[in-house]
Amino acid sequence: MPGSVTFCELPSLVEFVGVTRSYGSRVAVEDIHLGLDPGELVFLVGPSGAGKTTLLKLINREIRPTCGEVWVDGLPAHQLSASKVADLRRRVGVVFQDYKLLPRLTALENVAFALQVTDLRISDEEARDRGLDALDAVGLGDRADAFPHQLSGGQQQRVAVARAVVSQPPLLIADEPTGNLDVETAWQITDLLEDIANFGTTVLVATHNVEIVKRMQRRVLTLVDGRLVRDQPAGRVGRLAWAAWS
Amino acid sequence: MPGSVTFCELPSLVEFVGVTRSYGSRVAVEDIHLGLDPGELVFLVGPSGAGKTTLLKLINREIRPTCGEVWVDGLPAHQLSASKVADLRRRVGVVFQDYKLLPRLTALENVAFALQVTDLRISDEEARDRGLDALDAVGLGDRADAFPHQLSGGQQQRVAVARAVVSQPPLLIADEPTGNLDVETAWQITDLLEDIANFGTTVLVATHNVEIVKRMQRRVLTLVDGRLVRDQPAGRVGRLAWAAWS
Amino acid sequence: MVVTRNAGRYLFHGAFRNWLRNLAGTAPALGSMTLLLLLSGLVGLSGFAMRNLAITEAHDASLLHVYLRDDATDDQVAALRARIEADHRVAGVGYTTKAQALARAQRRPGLPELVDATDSNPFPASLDVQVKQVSDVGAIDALVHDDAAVDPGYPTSYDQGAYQRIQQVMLGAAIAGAAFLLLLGFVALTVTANSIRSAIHARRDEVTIMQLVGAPRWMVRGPFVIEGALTGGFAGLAAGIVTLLISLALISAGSSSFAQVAPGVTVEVAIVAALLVFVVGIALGSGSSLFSLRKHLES
Amino acid sequence: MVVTRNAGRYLFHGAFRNWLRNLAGTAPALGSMTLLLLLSGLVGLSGFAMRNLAITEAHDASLLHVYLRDDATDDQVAALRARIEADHRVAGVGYTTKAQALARAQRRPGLPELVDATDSNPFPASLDVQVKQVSDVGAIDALVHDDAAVDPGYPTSYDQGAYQRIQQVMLGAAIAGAAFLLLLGFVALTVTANSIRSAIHARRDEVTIMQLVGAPRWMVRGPFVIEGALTGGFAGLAAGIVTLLISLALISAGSSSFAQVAPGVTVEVAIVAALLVFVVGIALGSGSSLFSLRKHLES
Ligand SMILES: Nc1ncnc2c1ncn2[C@@H]1O[C@H](COP(=O)(O)OP(=O)(O)OP(=O)(O)O)[C@@H](O)[C@H]1O
Ligand SMILES: Nc1ncnc2c1ncn2[C@@H]1O[C@H](COP(=O)(O)OP(=O)(O)OP(=O)(O)O)[C@@H](O)[C@H]1O
Ligand SMILES: [Mg+2]
Ligand SMILES: [Mg+2]
Repeated sequence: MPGSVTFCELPSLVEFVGVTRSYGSRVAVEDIHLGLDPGELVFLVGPSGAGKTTLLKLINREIRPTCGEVWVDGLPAHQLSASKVADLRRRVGVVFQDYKLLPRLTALENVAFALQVTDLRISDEEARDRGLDALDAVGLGDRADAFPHQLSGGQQQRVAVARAVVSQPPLLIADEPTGNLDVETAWQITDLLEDIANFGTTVLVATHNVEIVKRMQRRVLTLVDGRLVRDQPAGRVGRLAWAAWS
Repeated sequence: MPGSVTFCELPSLVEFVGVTRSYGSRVAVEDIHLGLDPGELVFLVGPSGAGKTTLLKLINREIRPTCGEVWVDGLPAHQLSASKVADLRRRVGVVFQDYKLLPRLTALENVAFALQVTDLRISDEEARDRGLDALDAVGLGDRADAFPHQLSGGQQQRVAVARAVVSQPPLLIADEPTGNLDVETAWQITDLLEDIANFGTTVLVATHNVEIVKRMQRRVLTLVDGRLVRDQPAGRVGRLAWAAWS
Repeated sequence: MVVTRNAGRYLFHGAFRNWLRNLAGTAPALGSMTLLLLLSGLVGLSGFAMRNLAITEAHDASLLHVYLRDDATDDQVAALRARIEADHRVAGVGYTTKAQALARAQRRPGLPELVDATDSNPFPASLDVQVKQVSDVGAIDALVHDDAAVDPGYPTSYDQGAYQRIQQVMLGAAIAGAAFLLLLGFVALTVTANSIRSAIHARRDEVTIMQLVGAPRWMVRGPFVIEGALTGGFAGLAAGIVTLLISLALISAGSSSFAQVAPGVTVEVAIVAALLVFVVGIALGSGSSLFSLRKHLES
Repeated sequence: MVVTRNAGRYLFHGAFRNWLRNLAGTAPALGSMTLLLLLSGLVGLSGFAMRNLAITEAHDASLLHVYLRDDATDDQVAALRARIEADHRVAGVGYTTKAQALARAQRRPGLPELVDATDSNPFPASLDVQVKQVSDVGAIDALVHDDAAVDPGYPTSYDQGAYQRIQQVMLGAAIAGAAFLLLLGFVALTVTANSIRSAIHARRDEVTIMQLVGAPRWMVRGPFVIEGALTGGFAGLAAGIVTLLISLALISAGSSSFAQVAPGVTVEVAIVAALLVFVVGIALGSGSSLFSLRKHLES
């Protein structure tokens, strides 16, 4: 019966169950248990090399866990067959730490490509319009026709953000989306991510920007040496766990 | 006669004279006048796309100015013949915004390569030792044998820093060297840059990290829309010019 | 509908745009493919001509003269002829009279005087049997050997040793030629495929990024396969046109002497060869793109 | 001293290490080069054999029979022979007596009876002149034509039309063969160079980074050139060994028949060919690396 599902029963959009991932003998993340709810904006912090990118890659099935289970929007990312991986990734918008823009496509084409990947019924005009909107939202409306190598570092990063948000996916993961941005632009991007979360998208942001994490007062996951050492709920202001720990 | 050169007569290590650089019809930096003295630690700030990277690229002769003159350590970077460019670059250590590590060399090999480029008399053992020292200084002594794709974003960035400092060049330019680093590690890198400046190297750091710029109280150049809108001398604390401007 | 149209537009428009943008990286592959397809085309035509030459040679070699007794009656000869013509291994039978044989012989030095010296004509009449296959000449010889109409002293022109040598040489030449053509074809295919593969390999980062963004398989492979087909098609087109031009130039330049060296290579054959080269180019380009993409995609 | 040693170590050690690490990207170039160098080797050997065959053919074709009058005196014959032997265009002169000529003629059908029928031997004795060059046969014919010892009816075996045809065919075959070999060689060189170039093109980012770090030209180019030489050298080595093995196998398999098809291809020649293939591989690999680097470096 509709209506029997109440708000608090919403299933987790992302669920980690005892996840460990090693590269050779090097353990990058270890025994992670984690659940992210729809519409949540969550920050992931921790020192360089703590395993943040590894954790995000597990969600996107860029890598598989060495052991444990990763569930994303009901799909088992840990045992997904190669042909189903694209299905999973179409539900996840990703801002990669190294942007990963297609070098032979312009900024707009990069964004439109990601849009048409999720839905082929979108016409070229609509893709163009929505792509331009997304670029406008990150302050790059006037650089739509530039190729990645013609953009500054921060501009490339913003194209990557635009590409991740344009299709309004149920889940958005962003790896250091403001690393190359000045304070002003960083806030602009953070506002954008918040807006998206308010529309129901789950947003997970790995970041080093303490300022932003502190002021936003959202849920903060702290990773140190591959272990989730603290999961601080939204609305609580506190010293960042790993800074206390180190 | 030695001794006749007094401290205040030291020539500028870097000198910009009315430098403008455009990409097509887009002006990236405009009419820059600037001098950097030996041993100075200078920050270069400004919003994304302001022209910081362009300014640094002019010093390294990655690009030539559209008009104006760029003098680096006595060499005319604006009119250097192709065969002399390597001479210039060997005097300049660079941390690139996108790292530019050689993908087929390990972290240590990347650093040792830069060292042997500057001086071929350095033996393999010495290069190895000094390379390991540099990696230690950025906290990566244990990852010396990893290839770039096996390192996290922040680790790659630190390898880039190690490569730039290892040969103790007279001039060091760093483009956003802490963009992918947590606060702790960012400070560690900043300390390293300060140490190097104290040993007489001129250090120019383009950064978005307001925290660091504020606390260090060094000279700050502010670039907005390609124009040098403020040159704040060391020791003065102030609102960042471009933040005031925007 | 919209989906198919969009998909088609995405594939073809996108692939063509990327192909143009990547021309600098594709140039070596394009050049290599053009040259090797051109080579294949020319070699294929040469092979065809050689085959025709070999057939002509075999035709000449499989002409068997059956020498007739001077006193054979017309009936005997007719019966023999009928018997030979009935054999399915025989293509046709001609007849040379004693007078014609004499006339032919007189063209050799020394013989005219000799012929003048005697009144009789020592040369026998003969049935000239065109056997279909060189290898059957021996069997036909055995067939007619003891016929009443045949000269018992020199029954036929068949010389076992000589025929075996001819057969051997022709077999050897055929094997060597075929082996060489196969080798060349293999090299051309492999090298062409390799060119495309290294062009794809250079762009495997792009493949990875497209996969990471969630593009389904066909959206990742499609454009690369079409780009490969474009490269192959252009190379094939260039090679085909040059093949055609060279053949036409040769055909028209030395119509008569060329026909001897390369029999059977007509304008139609040249056009077919050019088309083949073009099609092979497209198939090779798209096929090897797909092949090397599968390797990257699987991993 | 230290500098030179360091430089050498940097170049060779570094290049070898990088070459190994980049093997996956080099594989298509390596495969293409190996195949094409192998092809060049085999084609070169075939060309050599064909040249030898052509020389043999020309040798056969340039044998001129000078028919002697039956009543020529020994002195006249000796004088003629001396005159011919004195000519620098002549390689050697043999003598066939009337009896030998008859014996040869008797192998043709119909002739034995004819010879039996007359008492006299109608066949003339002849001087068999080996002319060095086919093209000079006509001149020698003119030289002896009116000699007192020569049969005025059939002075020589020279037949202007036939000789011109032979010369034409041989010239045509030589030109076609040379053109084909040249084309093949050109294709092999170009495609091989292209393979290396696309391997370098795929790594131009590395070249740029090395330049940005301040590496002087030789430090940038050196390792790539040596890597190219390694690729070319390995391809050449593999191709050379296979060339050698194939030639040796053929030589030992059919010693006699092979010598007829491919005269002059001995073990020594095969070794030289293999070495050449190896050296060409190295030169091509390093040369085309250098060439394509220059393009990237200049810009
Ligand atoms: N492909 C790989 N092979 C080996 N080790 C790897 C590989 N990728 C990552 N690592 C290691 O795993 C650890 C975690 O890496 P990860 O990229 O997740 O860190 P991170 O938290 O994202 O760091 P940063 O903030 O610097 O980006 C690091 O020590 C890194 O060196
Ligand atoms: N190759 C190029 N072609 C065209 N425009 C370019 C090119 N490189 C840079 N630009 C433009 O020049 C301007 C300045 O770029 P620059 O990279 O110097 O900015 P930046 O201050 O380093 O920014 P960020 O902080 O984002 O790295 C930007 O608007 C950029 O889009
Ligand atoms: Mg990371
Ligand atoms: Mg920049």
